[in-house]
Amino acid sequence: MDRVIDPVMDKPASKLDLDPAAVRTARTLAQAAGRPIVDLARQHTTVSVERATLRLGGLAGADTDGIPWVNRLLDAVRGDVGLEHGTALPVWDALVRGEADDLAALAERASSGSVRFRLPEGAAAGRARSAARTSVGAGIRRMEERRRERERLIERLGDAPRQPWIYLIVATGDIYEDIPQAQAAAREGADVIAVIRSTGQSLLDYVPEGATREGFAGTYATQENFRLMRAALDQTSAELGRYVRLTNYASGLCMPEMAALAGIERVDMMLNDSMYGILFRDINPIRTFVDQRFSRQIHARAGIIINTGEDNYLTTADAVEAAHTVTVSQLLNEYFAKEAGLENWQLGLGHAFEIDPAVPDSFRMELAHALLARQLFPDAPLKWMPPTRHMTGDVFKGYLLDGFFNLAGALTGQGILLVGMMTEAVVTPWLSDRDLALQNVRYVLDAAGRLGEDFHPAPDGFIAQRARQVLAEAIELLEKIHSHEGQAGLLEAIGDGTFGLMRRPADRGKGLDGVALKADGYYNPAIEMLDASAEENNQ
Amino acid sequence: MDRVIDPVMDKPASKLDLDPAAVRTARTLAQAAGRPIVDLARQHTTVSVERATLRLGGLAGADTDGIPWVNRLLDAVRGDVGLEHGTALPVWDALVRGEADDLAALAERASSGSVRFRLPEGAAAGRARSAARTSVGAGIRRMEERRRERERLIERLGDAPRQPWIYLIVATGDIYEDIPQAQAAAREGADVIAVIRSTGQSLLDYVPEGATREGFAGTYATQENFRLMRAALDQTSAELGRYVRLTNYASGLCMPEMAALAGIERVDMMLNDSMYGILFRDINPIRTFVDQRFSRQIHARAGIIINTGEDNYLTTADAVEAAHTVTVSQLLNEYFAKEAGLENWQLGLGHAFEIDPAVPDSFRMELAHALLARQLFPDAPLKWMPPTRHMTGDVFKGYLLDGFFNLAGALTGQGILLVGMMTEAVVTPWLSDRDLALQNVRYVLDAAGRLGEDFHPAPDGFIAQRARQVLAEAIELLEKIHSHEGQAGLLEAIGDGTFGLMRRPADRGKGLDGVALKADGYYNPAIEMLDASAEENNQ
Amino acid sequence: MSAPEQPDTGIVRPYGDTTGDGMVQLSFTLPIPHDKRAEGAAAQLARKMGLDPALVVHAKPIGESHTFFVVYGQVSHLVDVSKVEVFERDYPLLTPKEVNLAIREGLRRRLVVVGGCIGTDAHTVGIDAILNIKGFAGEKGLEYYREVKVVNLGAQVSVPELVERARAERADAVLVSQVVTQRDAHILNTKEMSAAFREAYPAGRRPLLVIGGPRFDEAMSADLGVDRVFTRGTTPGEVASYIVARLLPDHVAAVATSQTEVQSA
Amino acid sequence: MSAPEQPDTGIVRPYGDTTGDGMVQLSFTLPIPHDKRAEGAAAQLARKMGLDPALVVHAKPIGESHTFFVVYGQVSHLVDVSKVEVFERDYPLLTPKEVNLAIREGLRRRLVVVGGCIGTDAHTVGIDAILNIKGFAGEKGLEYYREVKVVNLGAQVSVPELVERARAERADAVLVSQVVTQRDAHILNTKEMSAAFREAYPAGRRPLLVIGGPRFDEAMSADLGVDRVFTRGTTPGEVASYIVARLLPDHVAAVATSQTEVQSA
Ligand code: B12
Ligand code: B12
Ligand SMILES: Cc1ncc(COP(=O)(O)O)c(C=O)c1O
Ligand SMILES: Cc1ncc(COP(=O)(O)O)c(C=O)c1O
Repeated sequence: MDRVIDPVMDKPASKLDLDPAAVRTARTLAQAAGRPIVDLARQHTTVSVERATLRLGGLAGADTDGIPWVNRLLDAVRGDVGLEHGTALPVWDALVRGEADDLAALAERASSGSVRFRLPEGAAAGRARSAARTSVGAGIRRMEERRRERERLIERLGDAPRQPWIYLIVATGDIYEDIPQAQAAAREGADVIAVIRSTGQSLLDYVPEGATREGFAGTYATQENFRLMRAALDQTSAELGRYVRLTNYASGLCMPEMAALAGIERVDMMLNDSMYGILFRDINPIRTFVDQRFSRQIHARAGIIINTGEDNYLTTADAVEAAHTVTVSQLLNEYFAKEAGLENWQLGLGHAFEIDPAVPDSFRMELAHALLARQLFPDAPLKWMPPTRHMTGDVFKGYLLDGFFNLAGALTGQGILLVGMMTEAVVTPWLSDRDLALQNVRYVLDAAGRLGEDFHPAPDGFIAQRARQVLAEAIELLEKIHSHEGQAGLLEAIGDGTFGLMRRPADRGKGLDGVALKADGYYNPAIEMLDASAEENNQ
Repeated sequence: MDRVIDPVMDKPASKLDLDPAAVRTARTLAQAAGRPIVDLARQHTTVSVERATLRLGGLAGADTDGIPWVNRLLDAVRGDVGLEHGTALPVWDALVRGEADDLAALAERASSGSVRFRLPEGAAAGRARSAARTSVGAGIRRMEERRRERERLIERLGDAPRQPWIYLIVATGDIYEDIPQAQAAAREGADVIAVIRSTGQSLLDYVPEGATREGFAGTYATQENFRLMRAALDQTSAELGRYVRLTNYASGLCMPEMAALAGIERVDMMLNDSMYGILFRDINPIRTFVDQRFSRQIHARAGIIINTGEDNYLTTADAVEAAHTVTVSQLLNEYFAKEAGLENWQLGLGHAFEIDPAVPDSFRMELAHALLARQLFPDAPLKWMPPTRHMTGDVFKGYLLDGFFNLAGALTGQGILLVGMMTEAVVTPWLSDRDLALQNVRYVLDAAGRLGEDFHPAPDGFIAQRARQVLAEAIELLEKIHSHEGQAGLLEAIGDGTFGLMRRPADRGKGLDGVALKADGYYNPAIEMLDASAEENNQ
Repeated sequence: MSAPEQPDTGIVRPYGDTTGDGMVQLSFTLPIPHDKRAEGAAAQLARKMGLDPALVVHAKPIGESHTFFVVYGQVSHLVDVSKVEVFERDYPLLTPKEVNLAIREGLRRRLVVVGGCIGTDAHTVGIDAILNIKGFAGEKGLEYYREVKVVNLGAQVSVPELVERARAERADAVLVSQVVTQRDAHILNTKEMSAAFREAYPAGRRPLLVIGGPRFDEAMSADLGVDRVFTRGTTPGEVASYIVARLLPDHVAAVATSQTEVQSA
Repeated sequence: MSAPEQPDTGIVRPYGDTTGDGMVQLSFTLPIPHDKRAEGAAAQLARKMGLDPALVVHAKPIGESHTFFVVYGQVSHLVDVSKVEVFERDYPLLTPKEVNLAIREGLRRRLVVVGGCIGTDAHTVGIDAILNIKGFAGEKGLEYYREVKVVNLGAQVSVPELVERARAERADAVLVSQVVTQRDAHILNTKEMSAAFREAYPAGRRPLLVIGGPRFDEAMSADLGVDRVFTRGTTPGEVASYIVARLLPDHVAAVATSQTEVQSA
């Protein structure tokens, strides 16, 4: 299944010779830090995990006020029996009891208060369990079909012509403007289209419904928008004879539901970071880790590539001083991803070209950082993010900087290249910005893409030394995390501002009220099935 | 005197290992082709050589119609005794005879027809000869003083901070607009300022006088404009604490006089190619070669760095197909320069980044060509010219292309980097174009300037192979020239369109009427003194 | 560049490479396919913008329905520098020392500042640059001022939440940041915010309202319903100086007089 | 981009990322030092050009006396595509075969073309692209046409020289190139040239005068005093077709009718 990896990518790995022992240490420390978090995640559930389960069970749509039925139903269930046993038993018990013919009908009646939920016991519980297993299993099979469909399409139409994949953003806020812009971008050479989300969606505790036209600096992520854009790109893919991938976000309070909807609508990549929500959206840490594990299990099953968000650290912290925090986050993301059943080819670990261009040798330092990631994760399609915070209103300088970002991506064999826009500091990308940006990428890849042949960092030169230094600092930080008292040192570390100077205590943050410690007898058919496969994977 | 060479430059030479035998063959063939041309040059004189001699003798200024006194005087002399004996004997004989107190007075009287010139014989000739030697010698000493002055200033103020030197063009047509623009450019980081000449000046058989404000796409090269700009740059150099060099053109019909004026006004570099005038201005080949040898002897004495014009070939011919013609021209320019007494540090041999950016691997091919030149001429400060013919109205793409041109210059250790302008296809550079261009250069040199440390063309990789191929094709062409019948095969070759497909027969072209075969008894004190030193040099 | 007399008269024109040549560069996309007519349309727009002559030097199709253009040309417009009304700083720039002094004397308690990003905006770097000790452009942020109490609510604060905290903390000044401007989000959010404060406080009793962000126009404070707008490149010192100047004019005047000495000290 | 109805009505606006948003990018230099006033002056110019709002997103001093600006904003101008008058090709495009045929039948001798760069202009690549066999954009140049005699005078030909050669060669058409446009050199030189031909030839007897270069406006032929202006991207075939169409209209009409077949052949 390593389809997406091609020689271009591995070669550069050999360019730095890092001390294998150091690399092993780093991974072991990341595992030690992550393990207790995984246990925590297994011990809890969240409203979004349960709603995602209901969606897999087949419940979609929203009421007249646009409140999704999954929210309505969940609230009713929670009101009657609480969250800690999960929704599967009470909900399918109600169906078995004939409270309604299907989930939709049940949700409707429930929200009008005309259904009472209970925790079934004994035989009733058995019936509810198997009913739930049947319908949720159908949802999971649906995702698997979509995954096979993707594989068939790639077989038939062909994949992106080369690495790095060219990744472009659309962000008009209006799905009907996004679509033709996305198609134009694909025709101009984009391999991946990402639809940026509207600001604020990440803090909504429900997934909006339907086709939307009024996002702010992004377009709402909805099942219908996923469907419309994927259909449009399928059409364009056929026209171009290569499969164009679609990206969205499994992030924020609805992370698990986003993952499920993406699986069902054959979205191909999802931004999905283990700590972004905590640090950048002040979402409760436990809520995030629970949602994150479930969403990653979905991604694993749906054959979706995740993109992690390390680039974000460098937008608030200095890219030189904080370089090692990127490495630490990559190692943690890798651990959590593997544990959830994701394979190497699905790990779009993030990093970015964010060093102040005024810093002497800034370009060579970028190469050092990019090569470090490349060598630490030789089989992962790294996600290479363009300069943003040092972009200014000087669009000419910005266009040049993006060209050198592209060159660094080519020289260091990055897997996914997020195309930078010269108007980064000014507006969300214009049609022409995207076209100019693609022309920039094409020039650099065609003219200098194979320059790697002649790029050999001197063994003890500037680049090699810088890479070693960053790895050493990363190990130091991991040890610091490890040395935190408390069974989950990482939580403590997050709590006292180890990352990006932001203190995020485990008992605070948004969405905490949506978290529940699982009671015995908690049942969730999705987790049951996904854990099973994850275990296999980790054998 | 290798002041201008620093490690940065030599390093890259080691990057290609060319076959030393091939390199030797190439040089030998160039010498074989050039030698007969030198003989030819020694056998002839031209109106411009003689006028330059009069200028060195101290004659300056122009009559009321703006015709320089040197032209007036020369025409009178030529009318009376012809050109073939040179002007020195008849002119200083007339002075010795008391026809006038000084050259200026003599010129004035001569042009009003009130002096008759003769060829002095015996003792009279001796007196004339020594009188001429005295005053022309003074002119040559003046150039030597200016040279020492330059050296002192560089000592005191400091030289350009690094290689490559940053070379910028001003071209408003108005010296009074040029000056502040040049000063602004220097403040922004330019190490060298070139004042582009007005179109058409190269075909004027006289040097305009005074400060000028109405050039087309360039500013007239006049002694006064030289002086004004050099004075302004001296002021700015003092203010900046580094010596900013000035460039102009020793080219066209007045090549020798331009050289002399440059020496006298301490211009630091001159564009001076052995064949440009022939090929691109249809100037008679013999006229060109005679003028060229004299002007180079002047440059040698005045410590002026020459810039050759190989870049021009690539504006009319394809940069890939014609790559070897650049190498051939560089080898010929080197031979003629050395013969005229120029040292390696004075050879700004030209080449350019003119490959169609749409050609796959175009950037790597540029590196191959640039490294070839670098290795063939390890001690010469190569002049690296930016993309021009593939620049379009897409100024964004142009700005990017210029960035990669800058990178190639840094990676291959070029000595003089002519800064490219994003508006190349649109207008002569605007103030802001120049500022943006310098920002581009600064970013590339600061961020990636030392990337050479990690740049090692694979021994049999794309770059090495391409370089060998170009050298082989160059040798082939040199053999073809050599195989031309006739004592001066190069003349024949030029005649039948071997270069840039332009046929330039030796008996045609502009300025032929200004050429004369030297008679015995020809005397020119300047040539006498310059040949002497040249000989020394070539011992 | 030869010392043009124009700046004296206050009338200038764009400068390409000669004084008064009026040259400018322009680029845009038109929603029409690329052909001769499209290039004519581009020239038409350029002329309407005052370019004459207008040279369409680049035209590139984007898909079948759009075309991108680069145009160079000469504008006839004159710029009257004397007519530019700049938004001058109308308060003295004080050092942290001076600000603290003014507060100690004028208020006899710490000055309370509540800040955050409202609406869905999560760009906190800007407000943090003003509030956090770390500061901006070499100047320490307001947290560094001994006499200032800073309550930084961070990102995506709802307006009701902001008003409530402002009251609870008895805020003297409320500092709000808006960076996302798409569809005028920053304008709408700011107006909503100021309206809410008018609602919640008796006239003349509400805290000083200060809004900031890279895309605001300093002259807009009136129609935004705030006391002051800060934009690109603002430094913490400017903000602190402004706040005390507005809240404690007399005491600022006092310290300000002794400013020169203080600063040279 | 969602299939805007505007193109139908012929009215469009610049497109940033939403139909009708009117967004454009602009850059220029003003001959004034960089300060707040200068930024205001930049905004003033942008507004005069029709940008509202106008965002000055970048300002960079160039020396002490000039400042470079980048401005983004929304123009109110509407582009009326229906009002664009494009300079349409008013002659059939012929193949070299057809051109030769027309000449053979119409002229019964070879058609003589004299060409070159006049004035101080030495940019021959353009005229060579039209005249030399090598040609341009895949089309062979006029030298390739059996029935055309080409006299290419090359660079920096003086006007008198050109006129004289034209007469000596009994030129049917004179092709002149002008690439350098600084200070309107191309305009001045061309007018001088056409005047000289009016001088030298009895009315109506002068050869066809064709001027070309990247910066000409095709609509200018009248005031340049020439018969035709060719510009960016001209191909030899267009030029040959034009010349025979003008000199031998009937015979061209003849071959042109059978064109479709010929071409598809
Ligand atoms: C860093 C950054 C981020 C970070 C933010 C991290 C954080 N915690 O702040 C991350 C990665 C999280 C991010 C995310 C997004 N971003 Co963002 N981001 C930027 C970026 C690169 C830099 C902004 C910045 O930090 N500037 C530095 C600070 C110091 O400058 P400043 O904000 O102007 O502040 C100064 C002054 O304005 C003033 N000031 C500002 N506020 C205040 C307040 C007061 C009271 C005062 C007195 C002064 C003041 O003082 C400050 C110091 O001088 C810009 C692009 C760019 N280069 O500008 C895009 C940008 C702002 N982001 C943008 C967008 C669209 C987003 C997203 C919405 C994209 C998406 N859909 O996912 C998301 C979502 C965020 C959200 N919900 O709001 C757009 C906004 C477009 C627009 N004009 O509407 C930009 C312009 C990029 C682009 N071209 O698309 N972003
Ligand atoms: C190649 C070139 C040169 C070469 C010319 C070699 C030669 N033998 O032609 C060399 C290096 C010698 C040169 C020198 C100079 N150049 Co020059 N050069 C260029 C360059 C890079 C390309 C021009 C070109 O060949 N275009 C390709 C041809 C095919 O396109 P074209 O000319 O437009 O022709 C097409 C159409 O216009 C049309 N056409 C053109 N002529 C005609 C005629 C007829 C009858 C018809 C029907 C059609 C037709 O058909 C052609 C095919 O489609 C341009 C920059 C650029 N990228 O455009 C600068 C440029 C033209 N040069 C410029 C300048 C200033 C000079 C110099 C004066 C600089 C100096 N002071 O030293 C010198 C002097 C030359 C002189 N005395 O005129 C400026 C002109 C600025 C302006 N707008 O006024 C430019 C724009 C560069 C710049 N930005 O400064 N140059
Ligand atoms: C991993 C990740 N998730 C989510 C987002 C988007 O943030 P939000 O959806 O919270 O606005 C980003 C921002 O780029 C990101 O990197
Ligand atoms: C060597 C050389 N001489 C002269 C020139 C200028 O040409 P001219 O002065 O003939 O216009 C150039 C053009 O760049 C050149 O490269």
